[in-house]
Amino acid sequence: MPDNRPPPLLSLRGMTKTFPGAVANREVDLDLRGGEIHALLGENGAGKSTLVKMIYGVLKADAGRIMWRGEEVDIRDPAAARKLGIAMVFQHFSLFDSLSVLENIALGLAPAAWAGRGRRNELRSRIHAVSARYGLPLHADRHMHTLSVGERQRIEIVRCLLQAPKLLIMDEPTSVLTPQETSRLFETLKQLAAEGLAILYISHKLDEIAALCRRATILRGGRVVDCVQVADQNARSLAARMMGEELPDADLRPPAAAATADRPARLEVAGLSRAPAAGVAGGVALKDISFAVRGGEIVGIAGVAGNGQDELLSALCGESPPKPGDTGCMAIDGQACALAGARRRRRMGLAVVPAERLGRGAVAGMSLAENALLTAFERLPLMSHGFIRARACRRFAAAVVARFKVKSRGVDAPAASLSGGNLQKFIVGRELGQSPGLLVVAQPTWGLDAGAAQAIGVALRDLAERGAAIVVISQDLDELMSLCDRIAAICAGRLSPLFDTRAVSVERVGLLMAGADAGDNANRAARDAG
Amino acid sequence: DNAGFVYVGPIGDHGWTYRHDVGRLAVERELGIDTTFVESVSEGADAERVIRKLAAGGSDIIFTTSFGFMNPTIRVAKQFPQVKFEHATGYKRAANVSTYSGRFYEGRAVIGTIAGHMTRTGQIGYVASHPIPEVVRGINAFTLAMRKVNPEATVKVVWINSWYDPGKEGDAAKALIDDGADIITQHTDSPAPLQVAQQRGVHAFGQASDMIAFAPKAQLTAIIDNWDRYYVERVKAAMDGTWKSADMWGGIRSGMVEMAPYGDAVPADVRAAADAVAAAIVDGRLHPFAGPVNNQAGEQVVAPGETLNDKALLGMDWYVEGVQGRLPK
Amino acid sequence: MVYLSPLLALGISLVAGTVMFGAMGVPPGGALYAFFVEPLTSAYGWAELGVKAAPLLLIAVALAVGFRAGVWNIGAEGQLTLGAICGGGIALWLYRVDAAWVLPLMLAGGVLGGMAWAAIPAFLKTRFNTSEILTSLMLTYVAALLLSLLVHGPWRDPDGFNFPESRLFSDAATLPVILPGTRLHLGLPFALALAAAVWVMLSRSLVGFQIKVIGQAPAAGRYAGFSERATVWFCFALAGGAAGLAGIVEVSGPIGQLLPGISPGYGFTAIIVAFLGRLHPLGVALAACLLALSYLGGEAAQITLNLPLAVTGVFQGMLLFFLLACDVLILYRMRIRLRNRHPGKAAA
Amino acid sequence: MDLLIAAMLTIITAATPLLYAALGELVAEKSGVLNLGVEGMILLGAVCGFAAVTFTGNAAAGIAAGALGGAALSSVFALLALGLQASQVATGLALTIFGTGLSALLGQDLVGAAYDGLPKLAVPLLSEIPLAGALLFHHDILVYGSLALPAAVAWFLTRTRAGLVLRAVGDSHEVAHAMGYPVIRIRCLATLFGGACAGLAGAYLSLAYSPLWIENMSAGRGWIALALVVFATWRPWRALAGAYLFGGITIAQLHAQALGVAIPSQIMSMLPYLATIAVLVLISRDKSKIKRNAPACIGRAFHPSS
Ligand SMILES: Nc1ncnc2c1ncn2[C@@H]1O[C@H](COP(=O)(O)OP(=O)(O)OP(=O)(O)O)[C@@H](O)[C@H]1O
Ligand SMILES: Nc1ncnc2c1ncn2[C@@H]1O[C@H](COP(=O)(O)OP(=O)(O)OP(=O)(O)O)[C@@H](O)[C@H]1O
Ligand SMILES: [Mg+2]
Ligand SMILES: [Mg+2]
Repeated sequence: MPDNRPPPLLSLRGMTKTFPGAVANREVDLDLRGGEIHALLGENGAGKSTLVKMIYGVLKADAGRIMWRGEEVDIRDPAAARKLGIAMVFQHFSLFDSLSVLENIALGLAPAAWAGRGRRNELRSRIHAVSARYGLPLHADRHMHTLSVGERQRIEIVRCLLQAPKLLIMDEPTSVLTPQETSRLFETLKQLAAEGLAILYISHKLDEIAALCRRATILRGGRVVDCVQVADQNARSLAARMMGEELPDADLRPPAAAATADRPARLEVAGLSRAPAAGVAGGVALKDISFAVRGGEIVGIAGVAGNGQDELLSALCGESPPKPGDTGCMAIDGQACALAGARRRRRMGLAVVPAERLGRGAVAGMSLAENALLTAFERLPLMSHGFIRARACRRFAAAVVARFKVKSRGVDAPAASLSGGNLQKFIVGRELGQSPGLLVVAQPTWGLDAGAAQAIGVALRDLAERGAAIVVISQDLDELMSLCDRIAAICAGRLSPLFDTRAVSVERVGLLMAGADAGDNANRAARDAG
Repeated sequence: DNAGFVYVGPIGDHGWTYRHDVGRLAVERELGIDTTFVESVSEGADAERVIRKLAAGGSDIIFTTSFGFMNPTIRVAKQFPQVKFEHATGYKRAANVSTYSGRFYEGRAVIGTIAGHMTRTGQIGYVASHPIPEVVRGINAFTLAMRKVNPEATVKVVWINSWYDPGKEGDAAKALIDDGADIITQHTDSPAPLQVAQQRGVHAFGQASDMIAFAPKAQLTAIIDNWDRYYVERVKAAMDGTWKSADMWGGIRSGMVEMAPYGDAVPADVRAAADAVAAAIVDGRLHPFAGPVNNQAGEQVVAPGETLNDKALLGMDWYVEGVQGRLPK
Repeated sequence: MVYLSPLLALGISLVAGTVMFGAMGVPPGGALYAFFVEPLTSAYGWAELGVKAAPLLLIAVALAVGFRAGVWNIGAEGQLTLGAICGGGIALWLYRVDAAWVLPLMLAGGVLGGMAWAAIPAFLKTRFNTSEILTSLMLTYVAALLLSLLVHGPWRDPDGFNFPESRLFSDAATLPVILPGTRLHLGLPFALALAAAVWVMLSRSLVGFQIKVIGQAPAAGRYAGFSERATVWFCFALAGGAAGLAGIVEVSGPIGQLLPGISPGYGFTAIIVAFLGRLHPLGVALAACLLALSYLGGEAAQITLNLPLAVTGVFQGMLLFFLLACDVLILYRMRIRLRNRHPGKAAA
Repeated sequence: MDLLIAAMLTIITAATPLLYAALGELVAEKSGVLNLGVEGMILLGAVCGFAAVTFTGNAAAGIAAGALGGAALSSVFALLALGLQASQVATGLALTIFGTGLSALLGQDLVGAAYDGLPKLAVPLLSEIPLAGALLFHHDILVYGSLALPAAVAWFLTRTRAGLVLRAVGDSHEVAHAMGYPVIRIRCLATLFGGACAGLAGAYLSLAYSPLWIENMSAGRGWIALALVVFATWRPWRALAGAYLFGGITIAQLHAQALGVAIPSQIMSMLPYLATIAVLVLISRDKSKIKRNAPACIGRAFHPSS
């Protein structure tokens, strides 16, 4: 049947990209029409980011052709892509920390946007207009380093929208947004699509794909394995196509939560208050936080990014000693630890997985063996007389790699050479490998594909079942609801009471995250529980 | 035959080292022998190696031209008894080590006389390098001669703690002029103070070499270090086998200290007065440190009819009356 | 490959040197011989290489530790000066004491003096967040003036006609020569021992690991519970101590007294040595020898060929440029070859 | 009063070379380049400027030659440290060694040559104003330039697109690269600008400050300029303040000596360094301000991978 519709907005034919040691894309074909929201799916490392980076001119294809409205184009650099009308939200923030919001946005636009005071003011008002129109509140003159992750993501999106693009590429844009923000964004995207914009959407959250997209292209090992109508699929079948095998069943929540109710608390926090970190504008003060976690249970802390999660995490793991004016008690297994540093707490049984993988959870340029040593030396016999037992480190790292199926070139590979998902598995594995009595995890499955996310969830539950207490801090409410026994929300540095996840609705927690009155909710929670 | 020279600065400093190199070239020219030099040798551990290398490398006579080379010179001289050593401005000698220096204070007495005659404000600015006896001696000789003709005049000293920093030397000269000095003299190496004097329309004296090119109007005269004759003589003596360890402290008479031609600004009577002082020094009628000499506190240090001996001159660490400011001890 | 880089750089320098000297009318063969061979044609020459390299190595290897931790101490020259002042002060104070403990006491004084001077930028950095780049550099000038003040004033040789130098240290306060007939002193063994110790520390010990982590990823260091503050203090103390030791070794060894200028910029040259050696103790040792050789070669070229110092400076600069360039070219090629050796592994 | 004005005039000349070199380095550092070869570039600028004036007699040629000399030397840095990604610290230090030697070599025949100094350009009318006229409107062109330069640099960095891109490159070269900005090219240009400014500092030394050439005449001013960039926390007007503070105390202590203050001259000479430290301690309390201005990528090599 001859196709007499106009040519697609974007066609890719035979796109191939090889990295030293890896084929990221092989002969990828893809068609995209105006007004279409198209999903690009695949496991971690399947080649999604590589593909879109080639479209945006950041990477150069080894082979293949890009057609724009039916004509072959050569996209040499992002400027060329922008000129065609392509905008992109990168998977990793592409923002400059020392610049203001306005400057960051201007850098993504044509040079004229920064020419002269008049143009700058015009840009400022356009930013406010767009952010108001699409419900993405932004203040143009704030400095980047004062902003939360969610706000940063908004900047990326607003920057794209300001270009009035024909094609919008979004590489995992929602991984740091709240449910409310996500649904607001989806409305925006649908509205834009209705106005004729084509959207290429990458996400690991398959329910999002179902809510947003009609068609999905699935990559595996750099090849297109399928192009499906999303309506015909469910999350499990999509995951199966991505992985080439069925996702194993795993129910992460034990049937009876009451089993742990009489165990002693392994972590107690009472009246914890912290002034915002000095010198970090935009830091949040923690206000009178109290909660306790018993052995064997997983407690979730939900919250919109920038509401004190970072501060809570560092208060819990003891990274920064309390300053004058900070109050509150903390105890691990009944031992007071408010004044203890990170290393003492680790000896007391604490393990921590921070949200940032490279640069905090792991050192980019160091090998996996060295990264294994980073936190494990306190609890595992990796040292003798102040000297490192290199063999023991390698053995431990190898054990982590094997147990969590971390894809790497071996324990001597630098952490930077692992994909984010695999690095996360390694970090979680390293912390679990120390058999902690208490584990604090932030954003455990951020940006991970379904398979990896499930593997980590299973491991956490496993640890809890062996009697450890676990605190999960995350923005992904669905994840928390499926993983945790009890849950609380953090908002503006205050923590709500803990609720049993079986007895509280997603909507209620969502409201708490958004700052609905905690006292009122406490009453309702009591009712729910009763 | 070969003569070696060890310099503390670059030959392009247009000052101390430059003048020694002029002396070296005179040796080459007049005796037709090879010479070797190493410039910018630091006064620390490097000096001994360089001197030793010259000695081991066949130099028959080695001139080490900075005070800081004294102990290394002595040490190397012990190891190379057949090689002759000449150390400038030091005081340690040996059978094969001579010392030599210039009585530059004689020149200072001459320019002090000129300054005493020519100052209108009665204030002379003195740009000084490091507070060592050599420099203090110059300040004192200058002041004594100046006050002989102009008892009211005073000398202000600014130390810049460097031999060699044109910018700072010039700044010091500016500060002195701004504070009322109408004649600048210097004991640092670059012509910068003269240039400043020229710009500001005041007068100044050159140092180490004739700096008239840099300040044709401002330079009244200059004290020139002239090592040519001494170097030629000593190298020749070493070649002849007549060399003997000695202590040479040459002044105007020996030609080691030379005065540049007077600038146009110096009136005839002043020239005559200056010439008279120089002549008196040459034939021994006048010693710049002949009594009576008072120190800053007004106490008489040298009685009338006496003169300071060389040992006292060598270690001078006090100011005479008429120098403003206090010499840090 | 790693060892080839300096050789390649040397080769290129020889070619470039031939061209340069040829253009200046100097016989290139003789010039290059003077630069690279002549200084090492005698045992004395080798010993002098050790004398010149020892302070460079001592300082550079300690600085390398700090640079790895992201501590920008560029004031080693001042710390050296303070080491000389403190150790030398002890020597002058105990001038009449002829005991075996004088020298160790001086060395300890030198180390502590350097540490104390380094403690100032460390304190300002940890307490007031003041950039150590500026403070350590400025303190270098202050140290030089302090030494000048002392040797022009209270510490002058009483029999020295008020010249600005201290008396010669007594025999008990003089560092022993380890190779008779030369000036090679204990400084070289000290430097080699420090290099070995730093090597072990960096590669095997928790402290070294801590330093590397904090240098590469400060947030990871905080997460692991490593103290940045302590690391700053440690790096400054180590570098200050090493520089102070270099200072006292210089004045109690080859110099034998306090002078207004005791170091021809060892503290600054050591920075380039540290980076030329890629902040690795072995590399630093080689770089220290190479730089020391280039200084000796410069002197030899002046002596044997009457080349002005300027020419040797230009040639030395060129040599450094080629070393840096070749380093990079070879590292780059290694990277590519390593990648190609594991095709498909990362994709697995 | 006259004394004060006179002292201020001296301070202006003392601060001018520091200001040029510091502002040039500031721009380079803002783009993420740490070039420690300032001293070498100043010397080359000084000798080139002086040579040009000696051979052509033309002041403008001297100034241009100074800037070109500094820029030429900085291009060696750009080639090695940016093109070949050699260690910036080591390359910069090697540049100083090389530049010192090269300037001495080129200047061998210039030692002893004299020059009257750059002509003073009095601004008509304004220079007649009592006090302020003499203080502000009777200088040579390079002094006016040094006062305009902080304004120009501040304007360039904050108000122009190119300045914005330059700051972005210094903040994160990876992100700038991903957004399509030519990191290496921008850094090369910033390096050349830094070299040209250092060259101008040198030209000021050899043409105006003390119009002559002698070896090593910069006497360590390049290092002070580097420290001033840190002192200024990468802000142009603060660099001006720093240069004038440093120059001011240097001159003030000379005046204090001339007035007979009985403090050892070595202690007096320490004052500029100690004062700079003290002021920096006072202003560096606020971490976030420094963090906002410091180029995060400074000194780091950039490997473009694609
Ligand atoms: N800069 C690079 N150098 C070498 N190999 C790379 C590079 N970038 C990507 N790769 C390779 O390309 C493969 C595809 O990477 P890509 O980032 O496109 O995956 P992805 O599908 O975006 O994964 P994710 O879902 O985790 O974001 C990776 O597995 C990796 O092996
Ligand atoms: N320096 C390097 N050397 C070798 N391979 C590298 C290097 N840097 C990146 N890679 C490759 O790039 C991939 C990382 O790509 P990227 O950071 O985009 O992760 P990702 O595919 O997005 O993964 P995730 O979604 O899990 O974060 C790794 O799989 C690795 O093989
Ligand atoms: Mg990706
Ligand atoms: Mg990813």
